[in-house]
Amino acid sequence: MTIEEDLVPALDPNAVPSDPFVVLGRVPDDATEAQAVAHLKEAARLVRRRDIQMVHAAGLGHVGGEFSVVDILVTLYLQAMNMTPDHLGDPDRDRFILSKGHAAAALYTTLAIAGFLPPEQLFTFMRPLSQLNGHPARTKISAVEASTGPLGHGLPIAVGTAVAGKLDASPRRTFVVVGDGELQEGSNWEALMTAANHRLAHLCVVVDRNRLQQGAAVADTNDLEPLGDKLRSFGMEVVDVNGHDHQALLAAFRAVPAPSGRPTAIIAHTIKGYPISFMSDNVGWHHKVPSSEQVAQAMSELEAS
Amino acid sequence: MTIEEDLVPALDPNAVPSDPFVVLGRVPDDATEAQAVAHLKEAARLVRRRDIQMVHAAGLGHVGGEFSVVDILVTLYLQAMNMTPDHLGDPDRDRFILSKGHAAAALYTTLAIAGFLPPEQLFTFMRPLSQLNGHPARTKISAVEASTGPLGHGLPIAVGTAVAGKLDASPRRTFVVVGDGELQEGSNWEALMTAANHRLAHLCVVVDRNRLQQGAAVADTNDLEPLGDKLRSFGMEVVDVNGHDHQALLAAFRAVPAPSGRPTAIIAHTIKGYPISFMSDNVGWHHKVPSSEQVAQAMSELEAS
Amino acid sequence: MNPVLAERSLHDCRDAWVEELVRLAEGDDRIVAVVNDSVGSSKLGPFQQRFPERLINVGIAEQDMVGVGAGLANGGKVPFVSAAACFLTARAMEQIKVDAAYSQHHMILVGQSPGMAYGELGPTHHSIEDLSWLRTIPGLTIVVPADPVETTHAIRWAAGHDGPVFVRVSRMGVPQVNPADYQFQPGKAVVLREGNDVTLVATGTVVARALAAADELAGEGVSARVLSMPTIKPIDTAALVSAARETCGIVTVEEALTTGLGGAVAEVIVRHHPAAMRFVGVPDTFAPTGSVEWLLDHFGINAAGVAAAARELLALA
Amino acid sequence: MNPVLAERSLHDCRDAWVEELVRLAEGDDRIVAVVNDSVGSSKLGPFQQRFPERLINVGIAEQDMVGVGAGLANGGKVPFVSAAACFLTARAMEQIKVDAAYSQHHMILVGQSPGMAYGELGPTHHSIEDLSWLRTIPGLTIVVPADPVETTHAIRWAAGHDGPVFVRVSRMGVPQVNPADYQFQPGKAVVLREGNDVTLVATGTVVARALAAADELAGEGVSARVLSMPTIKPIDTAALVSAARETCGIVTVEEALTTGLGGAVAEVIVRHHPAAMRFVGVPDTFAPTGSVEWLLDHFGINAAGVAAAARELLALA
Ligand SMILES: Cc1ncc(C[n+]2csc(CCOP(=O)(O)OP(=O)(O)O)c2C)c(N)n1
Ligand SMILES: Cc1ncc(C[n+]2csc(CCOP(=O)(O)OP(=O)(O)O)c2C)c(N)n1
Ligand SMILES: [Mg+2]
Ligand SMILES: [Mg+2]
Repeated sequence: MTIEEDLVPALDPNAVPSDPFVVLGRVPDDATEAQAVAHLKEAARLVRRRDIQMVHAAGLGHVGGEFSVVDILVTLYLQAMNMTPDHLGDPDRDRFILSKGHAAAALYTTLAIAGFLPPEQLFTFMRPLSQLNGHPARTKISAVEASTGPLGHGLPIAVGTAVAGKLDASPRRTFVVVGDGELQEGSNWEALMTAANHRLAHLCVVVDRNRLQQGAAVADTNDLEPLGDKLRSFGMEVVDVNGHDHQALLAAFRAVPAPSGRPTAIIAHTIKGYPISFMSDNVGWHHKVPSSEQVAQAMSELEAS
Repeated sequence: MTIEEDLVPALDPNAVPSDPFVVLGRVPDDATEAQAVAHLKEAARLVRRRDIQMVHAAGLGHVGGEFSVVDILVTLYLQAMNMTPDHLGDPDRDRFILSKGHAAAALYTTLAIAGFLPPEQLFTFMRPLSQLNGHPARTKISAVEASTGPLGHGLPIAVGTAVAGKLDASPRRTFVVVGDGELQEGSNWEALMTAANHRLAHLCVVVDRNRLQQGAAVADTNDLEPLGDKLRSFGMEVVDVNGHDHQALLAAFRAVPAPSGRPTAIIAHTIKGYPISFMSDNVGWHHKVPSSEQVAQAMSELEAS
Repeated sequence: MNPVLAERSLHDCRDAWVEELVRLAEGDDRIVAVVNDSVGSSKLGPFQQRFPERLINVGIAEQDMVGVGAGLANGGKVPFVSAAACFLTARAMEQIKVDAAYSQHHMILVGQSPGMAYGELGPTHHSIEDLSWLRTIPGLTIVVPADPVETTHAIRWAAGHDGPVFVRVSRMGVPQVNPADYQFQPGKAVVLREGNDVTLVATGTVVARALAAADELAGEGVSARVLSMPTIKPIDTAALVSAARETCGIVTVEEALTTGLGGAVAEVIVRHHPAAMRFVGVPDTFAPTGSVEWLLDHFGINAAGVAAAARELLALA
Repeated sequence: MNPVLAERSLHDCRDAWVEELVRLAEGDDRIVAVVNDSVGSSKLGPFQQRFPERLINVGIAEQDMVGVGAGLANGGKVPFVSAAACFLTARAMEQIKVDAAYSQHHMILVGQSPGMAYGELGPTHHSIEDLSWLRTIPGLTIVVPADPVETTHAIRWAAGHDGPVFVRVSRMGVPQVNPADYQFQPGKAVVLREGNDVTLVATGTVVARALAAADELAGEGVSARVLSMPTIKPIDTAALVSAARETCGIVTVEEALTTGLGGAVAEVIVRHHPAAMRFVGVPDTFAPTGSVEWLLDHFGINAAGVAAAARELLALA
């Protein structure tokens, strides 16, 4: 196999409106809880700004599911996870897998703001020969643990990573984010059963519970409720949080591993397209591409937020 | 594709010890409950006798899982199901799918005793060009609804059959038997979710809960407990019965469709290898082939039973 | 210049697919559609509005989707199981082998936007393996329409064929390459252009590119025969053997790994009439990121690439 | 008579596989095994006894099994994912494409008892499609050992190869066909017998049958070259082109649909040196019921069938 993806993509700084993009980096270790939350809030704002511009420029993307997961991503990468750009080789560092790979733009942007990816590379998003295609690939980005895109792959892989960690008695934790519609895939339930029976306390499954999938509401497609009962009956420690509340997310992530020894499932209640007025909770925005006017309005709403 | 299986297999009446095999047929409509149970008990005895002889003659088979499911099969085919050899074409007749297709010998023998298959054909079990290979095929036997063998296929197919029945407002019921180890396959959970959300009240999933799979106990491989909670959280009406008690099975099958409108899941508590002393609850007998001496002992134990 | 190519407007064959499906469903209430949250990507909106209860959406669950399709067939329905080709084939391969092919159910599997139609989304969303994977499965018919007319005919034929069929339908814009009075013949190649120097055998979305190559070659005095292959399995052995006998060699052209149509043709040729071949398609690699048009050009799956391959064969002769 | 065939005792290559796995695991604690309730069918008992905690049994869940394997690789382990070939390949095809091949993880997929090893159990348990399916996936190496010696070497090589590998290991008894001092060379054909009239290219369990055919042909004064193909992907183009150039044609021999090795060889031949071929293997059909030996003879995958195919090629020359 020739790895054509190794070719250096042609960068075009004018591809997207150049926007102040600060590599914020992690929340300082000495930050107070309030400072940490402020840091994460600012990061989320910058990530959403860049994300929507990238999607607009590429003419492709999944803004709805990206905006619903942004707060989870920045909380993990800038604070909750023990993972830094200069220690990627450390076997005991935490691991993250975005199983809902279609939200790649949010992941790429979060990796950039956290210092795992050169910001210039964001301009290549979905361009010919770019390392940043529509779904994250581990062969293209060093900080990406697993190539995702087909739903239902990330959780089994996360279970394998967690089993390896347990075999090595490593303190590392593995976080994986799945979509709610994604949970219709049986491969996830196979993996949850395995995780619980192997008592993978260091595994944390985050469900981006935005109640919408590609074409309709999850409830109108193949309902998951009672989701908490399903996850509990499969042996998970279940926690419900507001997926846009950085403080609540921090607390939930800190609680992993759970004293019970069970793997944790965090049902993160989110809003698809959050916080943009015309996108919020609107299934139409699963993979709709915003017009210049819509980008402008979203930008101003993000300032206000 | 050439359908070589259409060639008539060479029958050899001496292949297995010729054993009194009566085509008992259905429980008479005017039979009392006691007479019905006696009829089913006798049928189960004859099926087990023939089954173990077929496996011995073929040198292949899954006696353990066959003996655990026999009572379920005869109760369905000889009494519970509205399905007779002369009305196979009736769209409103009940349907049955053996998802744990490795118990094929038990199905073939039950089909023969119920009049769906010429008893002579049983002699061809697993022989070259036989229509009776190790797993049931719908292209080879008219009474078989679905080709099974790979675990996790039967339930989704049963859901499709039930959806078709619902679209046609047909009174027909669809019964599907799955193994407990088989429930580790995610495809089953996809199908259960679909069944519950489509309110397929006429679907009945029977779990042959013999607590063993191929290589070990289910609990020691990838535990299913709490199974009842799992099934309930996936929207099923759950019933526990003794899978060797014909009367209890009859009552459970009669209760389908459930008033709740939910699909029914019957957890049939069985014993793998039942009722043979040296096979019962012994994982070694998943696909072990009995010696002549073991066949003889099993036969005498079946007489005593 | 091939007359049909004079009409240059491009078509999304999914429009023809859903139009024909609705038309068939009007007259046959056995017809149902089964999807995996793929109503939009399958353009099934019109069908869903017209027959809401006959659109079974199992959610994101491809194994269940194909199994449910087989069960609907068992229940007397004629299911069209429609999903992105990459997930339908890779995720439900055993259900396609066992529940559809081995069980010989009358069910139609519609692989949407295959090949590199989802170019920018990356290799996970490319379905360049599907033809190679499915053509090896016994008892499965594989139809790959080249334009809207052929799509309409293929869907109509499949609805009436008592056996499992896989139809490949793409969102990629294609010109009409077949005449308006086109009649689909299963298992038969379509001679889009006569020629005796070299043969171009193409299928699906890139048949138009093969025709363009023939135009280019004609300008050089080379007469290229162009065979369109709407049926990949069973393949038209007679047409291929004649091509091998009557021309200097065969160039296959496909929006797929060359183990698909290329391999299928090679397997016929070496047994019946050895001849030189060139494969135009995706080589043994996962495609990089890019639009489908960019990727087709990147891999030389275009007039220039096909013509160059043909010249290689002519040089050998 | 090929000397190595003098030793007629038959071997179950699973014994060599597990013996080598345990040996490797003794010296490398990164090595783990992942199974789907397939400890017995993979003959992994000895490994389980020696390294209970390094045997991860996910139960009957193939998608999970391959995904967990990829995760273990991500976690620094070297996973050997072992399951019946029919379920491993058909049920986890997308995980093999994406989690193993596209992700280029160092993981070894061991397809147990492929082909028709489970003959009497029926087509659902036959894995005659696996070579055709997997050889089209970019970035995946496919190794099909012919005997215990080659199995040992293939497992050892795969353990050290930083990329995804599929190894086909069968329960079907085979004689040793390679010399005791055999050295496995990835991507290279093994010349088991020199010859210049016709070439027999065989792989895996049926290499011995190709050698027997060569003996039969020798009796008729025909010198048949016998190439064993332990690596199906990447295929040894040079060896095949020489065979096409130096002999009258090529007969492929495999316990699989002929779109497997047959197709792979045909795709090389038509592009590099067109020559006549015959495919010995399973034709385009699901196999009937029968033991593997009965089925191999039923399809003419034996000395007589291979020799007959070779005579056809000689007659054309
Ligand atoms: C196996 C598979 N089937 C179908 C798709 C197409 N698809 C992409 S996103 C999506 C909807 C996902 O919904 P959800 O998991 O809720 O994600 P979110 O709402 O967070 O975007 C679908 C069906 C896919 N990527 N993978
Ligand atoms: C997809 C698939 N994986 C593996 C197998 C091999 N296999 C055959 S039977 C069996 C054990 C089944 O256990 P269970 O479902 O409990 O059946 P029972 O105990 O009733 O025999 C396994 C793993 C299979 N048939 N299909
Ligand atoms: Mg969602
Ligand atoms: Mg069991």
